[in-house]
Amino acid sequence: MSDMTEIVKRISGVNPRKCMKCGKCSAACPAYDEMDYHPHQFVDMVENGRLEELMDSKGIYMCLSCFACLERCPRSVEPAKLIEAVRLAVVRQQDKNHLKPEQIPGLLDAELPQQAITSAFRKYRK
Amino acid sequence: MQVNQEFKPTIVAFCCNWCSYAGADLSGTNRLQYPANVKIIRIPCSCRLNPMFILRAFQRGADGVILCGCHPGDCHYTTGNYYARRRMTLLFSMLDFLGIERERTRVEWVSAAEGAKFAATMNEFVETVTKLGENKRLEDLRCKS
Amino acid sequence: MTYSYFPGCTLKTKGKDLDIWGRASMEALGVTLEELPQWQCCGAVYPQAKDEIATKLSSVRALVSARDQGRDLVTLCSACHHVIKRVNCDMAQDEYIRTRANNYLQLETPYAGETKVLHYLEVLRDEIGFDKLKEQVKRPLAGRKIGAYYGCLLLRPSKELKFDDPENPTIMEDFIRALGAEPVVYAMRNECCGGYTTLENKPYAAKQAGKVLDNAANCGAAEIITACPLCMYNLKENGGGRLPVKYFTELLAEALGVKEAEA
Amino acid sequence: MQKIGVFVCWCGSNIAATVDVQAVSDALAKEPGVVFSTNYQYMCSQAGQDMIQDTIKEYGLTGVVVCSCSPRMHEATFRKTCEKAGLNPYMVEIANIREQCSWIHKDKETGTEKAIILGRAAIAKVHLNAPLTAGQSPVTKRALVIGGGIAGIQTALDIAEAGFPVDIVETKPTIGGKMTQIDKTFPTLDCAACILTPKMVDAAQNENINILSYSEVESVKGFVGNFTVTIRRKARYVDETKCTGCGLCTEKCPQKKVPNEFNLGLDNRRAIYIPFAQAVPKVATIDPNYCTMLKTGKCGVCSKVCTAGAIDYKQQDELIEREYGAIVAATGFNPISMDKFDEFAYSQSPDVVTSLEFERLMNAAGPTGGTLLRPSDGTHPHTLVFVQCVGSRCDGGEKGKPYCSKICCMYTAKHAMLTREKYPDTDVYVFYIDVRTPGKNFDEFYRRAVEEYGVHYIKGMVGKVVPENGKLKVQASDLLGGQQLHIDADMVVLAAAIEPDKSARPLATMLTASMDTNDFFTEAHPKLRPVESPTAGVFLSGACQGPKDIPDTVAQAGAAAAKVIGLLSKDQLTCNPCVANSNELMCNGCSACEKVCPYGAITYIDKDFRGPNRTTLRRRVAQVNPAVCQGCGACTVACPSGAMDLKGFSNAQIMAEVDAICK
Repeated sequence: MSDMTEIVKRISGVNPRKCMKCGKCSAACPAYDEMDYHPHQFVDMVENGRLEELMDSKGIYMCLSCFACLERCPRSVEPAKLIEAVRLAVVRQQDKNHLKPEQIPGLLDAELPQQAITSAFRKYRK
Repeated sequence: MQVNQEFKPTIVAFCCNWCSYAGADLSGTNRLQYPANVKIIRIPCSCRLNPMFILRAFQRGADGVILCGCHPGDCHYTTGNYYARRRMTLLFSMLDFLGIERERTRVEWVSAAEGAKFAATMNEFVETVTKLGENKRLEDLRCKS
Repeated sequence: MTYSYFPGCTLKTKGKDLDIWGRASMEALGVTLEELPQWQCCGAVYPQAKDEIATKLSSVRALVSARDQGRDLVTLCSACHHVIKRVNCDMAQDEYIRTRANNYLQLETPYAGETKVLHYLEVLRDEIGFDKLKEQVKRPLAGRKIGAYYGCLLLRPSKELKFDDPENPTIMEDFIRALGAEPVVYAMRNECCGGYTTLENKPYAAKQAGKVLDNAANCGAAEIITACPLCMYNLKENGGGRLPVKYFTELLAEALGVKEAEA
Repeated sequence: MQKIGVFVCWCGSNIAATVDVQAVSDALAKEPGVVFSTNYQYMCSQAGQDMIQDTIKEYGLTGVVVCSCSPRMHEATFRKTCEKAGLNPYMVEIANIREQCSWIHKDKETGTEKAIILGRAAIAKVHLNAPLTAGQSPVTKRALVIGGGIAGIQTALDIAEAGFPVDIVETKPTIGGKMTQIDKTFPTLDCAACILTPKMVDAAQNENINILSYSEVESVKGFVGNFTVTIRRKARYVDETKCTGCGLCTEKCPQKKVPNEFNLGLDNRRAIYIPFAQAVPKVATIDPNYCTMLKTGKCGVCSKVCTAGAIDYKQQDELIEREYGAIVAATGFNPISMDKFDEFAYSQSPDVVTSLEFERLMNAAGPTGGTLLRPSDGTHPHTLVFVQCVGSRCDGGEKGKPYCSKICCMYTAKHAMLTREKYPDTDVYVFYIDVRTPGKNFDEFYRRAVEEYGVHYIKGMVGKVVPENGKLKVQASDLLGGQQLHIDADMVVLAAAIEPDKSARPLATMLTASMDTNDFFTEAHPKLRPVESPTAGVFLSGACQGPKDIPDTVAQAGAAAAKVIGLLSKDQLTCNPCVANSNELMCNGCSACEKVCPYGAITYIDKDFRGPNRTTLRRRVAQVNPAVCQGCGACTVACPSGAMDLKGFSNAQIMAEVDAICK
């Protein structure tokens, strides 16, 4: 698992040791209540090699990519990049796509912009 | 005849008065051993080190030269070690040009509290230079007949 | 003045209003937006992973195409702007990504972030100027209280987007003022509306949109403008109709008298 | 040729155990120039010193080499010994054969061999030594204190008590600084004004103290003991000598809408004003940016009501020049701007305030008369949220400061406690990253806030403040509780980081005093010389050196004063004679040395030299001021023509040592 931790650190470019545990990321996060693990926990758990738990969490699909955590972090830790890296670590595995094309028709409505589908495909599958 | 004559390099260490010279004293006070090849010259600040002194040492047969100063930011004269660092960078490139191995010249920051670091640095440096073997002596051809 | 223009996928379909009024207004202001030939969708979300190259290539193609035309590249959709601007930063600053992308694309002249990427609003502010814009306004929107909704993508990360102060932006307020209306500042204007989760978690997207609209309404806004088709969808469809939401370009077209002429 | 005596010390067995001292003294006796060489058990003992002195006289020695312990131990001792025997003290060199030889080598042969080489190097150096005389420079017995806050006042009072005249230069119309704006002080909760204003009065009444308020330092020339400082006395349009401070003008002035900086803009003052009731000097000042008379020439109300005839609309700035022996920087701090932190909605709601603003809102002399009321609607707040570390401990980008501001934890505990004490119906939340309370009675104080006053301390940060419907919706993390909190607060108080006053940077340039990357003054040594600047004669007092609370500031202010008194009590300063000097015949006037000198000791003059055929050539040459030069030698290496050299560590001397070692 520690290999995976290294991969996540590398592809995110995040150094979790820069974190001073202030919790401002989780204070700024608009999706906090939707996530089982919260931005500050991602930083802490990656630092401590607890990647398996993160990869099993549903929080990785609830991150809005709004970058509030990244913008407001006083130490430039950039938790958003870490969350995305953990999500990629999951969906890059075989058969681990979170969104399947056959689900799409059921999710459409008349006004839904293309952007929503494109971005969901980008974020949730490889 | 030369069986017992293992190579003992001549090493000149320039130490600033405020940090590194005191660090060297401390390593003595703590009885930390390092080879006798190292001879220390006291200078007020690492920025007093004229690169010429290093060239002179190599000209006179030194096998290695090391400069020790206060850690960056701790210079007694505020900025001296920054000057030293820049000048040494230039000198390194000149020594490269002259064909003197990079490992024979070194800059280290040793504080007055780092007796152990001083001894360790010297041990390591002597080892490195010993491996490199005798230095070719820089010569002033004008002085040759 | 002519700029290269990247409309993006949504502006050709569900977000047509953003595009139509945007172009018409610029035309009225004497600026031509020339659509890039054969542009591809930017992907709608910036791939943050350092090892993702393929997903950035369509943006690089757009950037190269603008460079080859010798023009600055103007974007209108927040998401496209975010993606293209950040990919451009990567191409300029990240050697790994630059080398890989160039190796893949095999361009005649390698690309290293030369194109200047401008958002439509930046053109109004920095190239035309809000003072000049004010002079061009034919039908000032006097008496209207409008809340600007920035969302996330235009502002953050501010180190790369350099669009405005990420916590206290003023560009859209200045824009509203230039059109003769009264901007309403409200704190949720730079908070996420939750639009990205509309497929996964509609109730949450609706809750978040509600928070934004409530805050705007409670601060006195009677309508909202946005630059993002996804925000538009979410605020409108999931926001419970609390406030009317418009694209900022539509507002611009109204003030310039373009909209009426077309209608 | 020098006549050199060599004295090898055994140091009991410390040296003699691993160095054959007899062999060393025998070997060194053969060195050129050595006329006497011996060894002795303890060279530093009285008998050893007597031996050196006798030998100097008997042999007419011109140089002495002592092979002994480190020069850091006994160089000064042996210099004094030789001086008593009539030899110039700088003709002594020490070969360090203890710390750098006998103590680090076990093998006697190796140690002896090395000791001989070190001795040779010292002999080679002493051959090139020249007698040096320490210069003397006179000391002007007056000190300048820049900044009139509690730091400056305390330093000035202590210097004045010792009998030396002091000038305080303060840029504001009154002395007192930040402490005048503070309500209560931690951890004792005594009133700041009650303990500060008597000191301000003491300063005003002390005949050795001269307060130059509403004044700024314009330029500084000179060096330790001999500074010449130009001070700009800004026009206050009121004759200080005539104004009685009655305050009538400040009541009658028709221009009422001037933001009152003393209350941080929370209320207004007039265009002519006295900052607060206990101001020192208590004289009025006209704000030229708002005065109708000064701007349009029409009004003159203050002049009409002033019975003392003190108003002078024609007053001009005045430049005065004074001599000082020592300068103390006491420029203090300011809270940083909250512009870049609008996630806390500081610009969007008047109910989001900084901690210093909160002090004013709690202060009996503040805009609300000491009743805590919301600035927006004047109602009593029930829920207050305090946010710590706003702009402190950031990673050094444009936003925020990398350091801990040190005082915020304690003043926030104080604010929280005072709020709960005065208004038991309030809910008070403090969001903290760490609570840092090192200090006497500090942690006890913080615990009291939690345990006795029921302040809710929550580990976490506030991420967003949304003003809506008269409330401040605070979104924050509660890390220990594992939840995101949403609090509807009435007021939010931001513990803004503190930064050095903006005037410090230009002042440091004038003083050639060094600063760190955060614009705090650097001390001469971070541990052992904390109140001195590396620039001789410049001292540091208070928060201009680093974040400090009041007790630390006062302690440092007193320490700076002690250093100043030590300097001013000397009639003459003895300079370090190992200074740079320039050979004018070789100097090409390039300024390279001037640029690297950290002390501004090198200046350039135009000097006439005799040229060929009775001509005169005027050339630009470097001159070193030996009183300012600290002898680092940076210039000697920068000099491209080799004109610059360092006495006591000359190029020739160091080369001779190199040669001796490499032989």
